[in-house]
Amino acid sequence: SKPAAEPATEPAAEPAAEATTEDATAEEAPAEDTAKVDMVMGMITDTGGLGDQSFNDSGWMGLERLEAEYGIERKVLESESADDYGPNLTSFAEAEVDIVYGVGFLFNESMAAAAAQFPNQKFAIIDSVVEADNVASITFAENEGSFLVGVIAGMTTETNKVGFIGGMKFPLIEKFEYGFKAGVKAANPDAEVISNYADSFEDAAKGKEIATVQHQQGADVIFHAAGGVGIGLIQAAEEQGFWAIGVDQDQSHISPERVLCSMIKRVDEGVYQVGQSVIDGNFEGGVHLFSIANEGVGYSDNAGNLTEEQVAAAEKWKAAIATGAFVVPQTEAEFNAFEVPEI
Amino acid sequence: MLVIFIAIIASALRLATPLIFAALGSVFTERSGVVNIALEGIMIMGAFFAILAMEFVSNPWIAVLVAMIVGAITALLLGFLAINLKANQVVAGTAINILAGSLTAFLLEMVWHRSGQTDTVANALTKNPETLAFLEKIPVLGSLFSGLTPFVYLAIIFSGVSYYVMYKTPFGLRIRAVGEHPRAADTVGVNVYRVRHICVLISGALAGLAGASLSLGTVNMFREGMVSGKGFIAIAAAIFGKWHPLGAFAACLFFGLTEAIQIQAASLGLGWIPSEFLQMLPYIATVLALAGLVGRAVAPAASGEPYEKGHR
Amino acid sequence: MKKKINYLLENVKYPLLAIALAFLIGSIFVILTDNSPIVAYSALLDGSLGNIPKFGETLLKTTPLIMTGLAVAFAFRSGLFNIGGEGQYLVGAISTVTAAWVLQDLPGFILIPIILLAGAFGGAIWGGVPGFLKAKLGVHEVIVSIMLNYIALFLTNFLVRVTLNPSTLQGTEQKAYSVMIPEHARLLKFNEFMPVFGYSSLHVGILIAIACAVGIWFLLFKTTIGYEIRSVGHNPYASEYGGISISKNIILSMMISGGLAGLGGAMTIAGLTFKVDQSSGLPGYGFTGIAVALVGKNHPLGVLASALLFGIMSNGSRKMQFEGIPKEVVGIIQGIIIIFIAGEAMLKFMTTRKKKEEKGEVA
Amino acid sequence: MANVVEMKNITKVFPGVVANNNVNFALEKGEIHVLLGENGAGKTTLMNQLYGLYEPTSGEIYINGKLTKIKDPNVAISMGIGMVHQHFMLVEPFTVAENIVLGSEPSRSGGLKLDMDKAIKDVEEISAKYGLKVDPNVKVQDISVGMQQRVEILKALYRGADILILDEPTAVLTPQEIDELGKILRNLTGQGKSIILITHKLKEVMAMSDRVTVIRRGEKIETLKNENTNTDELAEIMVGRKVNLVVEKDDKVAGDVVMSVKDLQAVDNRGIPALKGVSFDVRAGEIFAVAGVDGNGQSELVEVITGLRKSTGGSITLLGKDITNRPTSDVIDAGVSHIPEDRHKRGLVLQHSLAENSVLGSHKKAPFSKSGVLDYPKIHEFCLGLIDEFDVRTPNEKVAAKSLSGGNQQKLIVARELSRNPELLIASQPTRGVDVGAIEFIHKRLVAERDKNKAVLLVSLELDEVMALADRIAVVYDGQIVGVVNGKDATEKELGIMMAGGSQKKQ
Ligand SMILES: Nc1ncnc2c1ncn2[C@@H]1O[C@H](COP(=O)(O)OP(=O)(O)OP(=O)(O)O)[C@@H](O)[C@H]1O
Ligand SMILES: Nc1ncnc2c1ncn2[C@@H]1O[C@H](COP(=O)(O)OP(=O)(O)OP(=O)(O)O)[C@@H](O)[C@H]1O
Ligand SMILES: [Mg+2]
Ligand SMILES: [Mg+2]
Repeated sequence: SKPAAEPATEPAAEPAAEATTEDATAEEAPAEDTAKVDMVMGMITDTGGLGDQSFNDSGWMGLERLEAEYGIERKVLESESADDYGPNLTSFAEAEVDIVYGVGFLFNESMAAAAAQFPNQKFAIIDSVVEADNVASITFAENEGSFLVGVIAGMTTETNKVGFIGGMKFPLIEKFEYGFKAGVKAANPDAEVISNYADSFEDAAKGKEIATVQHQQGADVIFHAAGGVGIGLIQAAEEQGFWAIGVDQDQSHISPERVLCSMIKRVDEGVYQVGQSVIDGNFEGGVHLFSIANEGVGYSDNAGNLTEEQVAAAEKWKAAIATGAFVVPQTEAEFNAFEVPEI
Repeated sequence: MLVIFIAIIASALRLATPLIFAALGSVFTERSGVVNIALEGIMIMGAFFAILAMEFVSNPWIAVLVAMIVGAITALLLGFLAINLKANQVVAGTAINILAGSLTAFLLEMVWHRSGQTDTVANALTKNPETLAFLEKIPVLGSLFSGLTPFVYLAIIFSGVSYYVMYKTPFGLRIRAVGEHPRAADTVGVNVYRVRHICVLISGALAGLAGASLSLGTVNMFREGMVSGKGFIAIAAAIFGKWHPLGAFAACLFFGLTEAIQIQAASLGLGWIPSEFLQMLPYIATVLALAGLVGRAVAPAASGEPYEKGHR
Repeated sequence: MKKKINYLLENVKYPLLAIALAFLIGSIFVILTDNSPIVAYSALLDGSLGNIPKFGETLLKTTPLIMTGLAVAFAFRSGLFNIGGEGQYLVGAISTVTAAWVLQDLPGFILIPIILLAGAFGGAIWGGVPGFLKAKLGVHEVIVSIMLNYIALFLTNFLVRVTLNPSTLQGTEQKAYSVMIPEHARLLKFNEFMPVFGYSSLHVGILIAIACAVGIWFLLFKTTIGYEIRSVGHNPYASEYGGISISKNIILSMMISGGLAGLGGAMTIAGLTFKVDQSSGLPGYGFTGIAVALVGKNHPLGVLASALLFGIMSNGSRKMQFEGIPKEVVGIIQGIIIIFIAGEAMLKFMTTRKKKEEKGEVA
Repeated sequence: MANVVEMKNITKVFPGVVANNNVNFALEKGEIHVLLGENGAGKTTLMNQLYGLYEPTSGEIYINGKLTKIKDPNVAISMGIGMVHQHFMLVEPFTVAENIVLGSEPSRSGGLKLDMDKAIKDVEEISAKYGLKVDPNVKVQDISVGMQQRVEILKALYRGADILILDEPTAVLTPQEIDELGKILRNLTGQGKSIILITHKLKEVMAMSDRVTVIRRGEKIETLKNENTNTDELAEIMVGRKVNLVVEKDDKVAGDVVMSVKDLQAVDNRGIPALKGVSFDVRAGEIFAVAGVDGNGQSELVEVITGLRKSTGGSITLLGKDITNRPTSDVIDAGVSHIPEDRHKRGLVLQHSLAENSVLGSHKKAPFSKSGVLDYPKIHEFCLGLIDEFDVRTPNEKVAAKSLSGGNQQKLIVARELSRNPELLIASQPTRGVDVGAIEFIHKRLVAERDKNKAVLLVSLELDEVMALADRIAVVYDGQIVGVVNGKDATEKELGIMMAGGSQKKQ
């Protein structure tokens, strides 16, 4: 049967390069060895649904790990429209599952309402902050991960032009954009970033068209934060011979020759950790920030396309960010004010 | 500037291609008196089955053929409902749209065990065919051809062929007669049902081809939501082109062009316009063009009306 | 009275048969997913009608479908195909948020009707444009309404991102959705006065929707406006001859149609979401409204029943997903139901032939 | 003589109606055979079965002595049968040639290329051969009804028809065109064709045919040789009672001017001037007729008066009030009633009930509605009254107008328009295609209006009707009135000359 039994995606979207030890155990741990935890965890996707190659899939993978390791039961509700979010939350809450994940910042207001309505229900939200004791807010420093791939892009480009394709002009996506731009600037002050928004997370054909145009305008490395639209980018890269940078998970399996590297955002890790805290009985509300410092975001290169020099540079910046040596911009204003620090 | 211009043209042609096939399909059915609102659904079917076929065959052209056949079969259902059962054509089409979206998602799940998208397939039809590689050597224009896919050429050819069929053959005369005045056609021995069925089948095959041109012709895979309204835009294009094959072709090109311009906005110095307004551009331009230039579009008189033998 | 009941039976017999057949065929797909149809369908029923809160959620889902279904049905009655419900719904929604922000200082009992009217008005304008272009220039309403759907989508996105963004109006950080409408502008929820509705978010919008259906029925079949609109729909030439203005009625009917869809958007905002999100796609209610209208035979009261059917399937599919049955199965069943209802002739044919055969056996 | 067609014991049942009941009918080679009968008698149905449009419920059809199952028009065509339908079966946006060849198109390259040149040549040839003048290159929507008729006949001849069925071919023709058609038909029988003609016009029956078969209520009553009968007898057999074919009308002095039309100008649908300065007065207590060949501006004249078309110059005054270019609703309110020439296009909303149709145009007025709400009980009551008074044959007032026969639909329209008690009644082709019984009735009502001192503007293509009813007759030609004559003094010959644009009579 569908999601309940099968993995939502092939394990192709492998864990990031800097795989954590849990990952290793996840694959080994045979279910029968573990004492089965009698818990049900529910996840609600946004309208993108499962198969979005982005946070919905990634979140579902987090639950998959919990299922494999602890034998919990996972359930999913895919939202047909934005006004399903609230009712989907309440129907899970009413079913008294052990925790309800809302994947996406658009759950923000409806989750605040649901959390108030069901004070004893545990909730978690991805990519947004809901201030309530029974809600764990799982957020990511996308700007930091994007900064690193920006550095790599800046070093890779030979035309001094790189591209960025965003899904929609959400503040969240702008975090990718400006983090990336800052990284490019840090590595290559002469490089220009061409930026387009597809106004879609689905229209792969449009993604390909935009990528083609950016490439014609001279861009030879293009990064995307646009879900399915990015598939079009990778196709274009493969056909026309330039570099694409993947997002969220390692996307090199789509085109090992043409995906330079991927910016990693470990939604699965966030979901996993919060789920684990529920199992262990130490669930806590509040903000759970996943950043470079705790390996929640980063970059990966499963296909091995990066040069040592590039890896070295990226690692240098990564260390600096992890120690808080400087703050990566996440909005246009912050980017405009951004001075590349001496590291 | 010339480079940008050529890039925009190439872009427009690529973006217009799926629309052209589907719009031609719409022209055929509407001309014969059947409203095919199911183009969207049939495109989804075509896009999906083209990729599914690639699981079994290696020749992409066979996959294209499969898409066309699946499109035609889906259309057959519409034809059966609309022509034989005299069902409301819009209802039947809407049903097919709902069904196609769910059915492909369901099959995707069954075959690839995941939702969202299929695997990518090898040797798709996303590049300028090698037999036409010489075109790329033409100075200046060469870059235009290098960006075209076989589907683009097909779309142009099919537009011409459709025009010929519709206006230069006995069958075309019959199609138009059946759409205008089915009883008149019936009384001179034209089989109204058969003509309509054939046209619906043609439109299904064309919409299937439109779907294949999206999946096999752009991203080598099927994604849910990849058709996202293109079937409806194609219907609009057919109306815009006044149900004339070449008119529909031009209308699709117009849509493609406005979208291409929107993508190129930055290099055209339009980057300061908020992206949403650039997104609106194709649609606003269409409304203005309709209101200002094109005006009255008189539909084939019997379009949408089931024909019943032995009734008046 | 008996005649009326017979008439009603005659009209619901085939839809019910269609539903039954569709579920039968749908079970093939359920079985393909290694699930039991009995489990699946009891989940569907339990999830949508199992208790009062669940029924409340079903009615919640039904509310906008009634509105867009009415919109399509109403336009059909005047010979127009309003495929623009999507855009009208969106414009209704954004107008409601705008009005609620601008007029937020008004007390609730004035503000609520005003923002709903603003939504209806916005939808009416959005429906009126294709009506106007059709009436005055003969431009096909279908193409204009399709274009306006997308224009509405992008316009809404722009307004949400820039003009109505909390960052612009309230000085917060940039958000991907508009400002929330104030508490006192929100529709009353059922659970606030009828605790049996429990966790359900059902709001009084459903009552407004039902009232709209009855109102539209009255308007269409009992008033001169309805008489004129139906006349124009059936025979514009005869209407013109009878002193009825074709263009006035085309515009009026598209405006009423758009207003209904717009009010649907308004009620979703005022009763459920309280804000509009930036969105990459159309909301879908307008298109579903086409199916709702046609399954309801373009009759306002038929629309009520058919919207409820769609609401049951949509809400029940949640529980089906819990049971591990993909939501696509519900879509497939929906499609098949509509196919059977569209092909009513086939069912009639099948049943009458059966009767004949039965008679033959007796003879 | 040999029978080319023999229909034996034909029965055709539609749900609830026996349209033909055991009908026997035979057509001899080279004859013109008229089928006569009231509206709904079953004539068209009988012929549709011969042409393969309907299948008989029971009965047999022999063509040239051979039992034939005509399951669709293709079979009929291949058997040499051609049919000109009561309602023309022409594709309006197509050219004449395209219409004629449709279904049997000449082609090249194995059917892949439509050979339009050959089609045009073929059409010119047969057109010359049978003396049916048409222009193959113009669109059907742009030609006169008379030419459309010829196109229909050519369609049949192009397919090699030897047996021609013409269903009410004269209903829309002028006297001259009817004469011409008579000659064409004789010419055709001279060339070996056999013809079945359906008509309601008894004079034509006598003038044009060899034999007559009368059908009443789906049953064949009698087949008569022409020379052995007369119009009165035919009318009686047809209706089943004595019919008075002469309109009884007393002399009457006309009163004040009710409507005054001055220098009226208008263009037609194609933008070509159709009215080029028309002026006349209609007085109380008179029937003022506008006669003329179809397409000389009559339709436009009526449309402009009733607000359905904008005038481009001139004025219309009704009882001293200017109603030029006023919306139709104002014209109705000013006291104008209108029996339209095309009852299906203008007169009725066919899908609506008789009751709803009976208030079309007065639906906004008391007692039918109050503050925008319709009073259905009152409307039904009113409609029942009309049905009763005007003898509209219908099961009840709730059925859809489309389920009535043409004659009964016409009666309902007449009833509705008269019930408004208008100052001016415009009657446009009021008896087109209705049977003698209904004609008699409608004529009586028009005269009654005049006798009530109302003004009646009658527009008719039928000279008989015009001469029988009118007090004064205006003849239009090419958008102008070429002369006005007194009804009493008018002769068919004189009117005919004026209708052809000939010399004006004494002014
Ligand atoms: N398609 C049909 N379906 C049902 N009933 C029909 C149909 N066509 C004709 N009838 C019935 O058959 C009867 C005969 O109709 P028909 O058209 O043959 O009359 P007609 O003699 O040609 O009349 P008219 O002079 O008005 O043309 C009608 O009264 C009608 O009740
Ligand atoms: N589809 C139909 N179903 C039932 N009855 C029909 C149908 N079509 C025609 N009829 C019947 O056939 C009869 C003749 O119709 P027809 O249209 O020939 O009338 P008519 O007097 O010739 O009118 P017109 O002059 O407008 O042609 C009518 O009694 C009508 O009720
Ligand atoms: Mg007849
Ligand atoms: Mg008739």
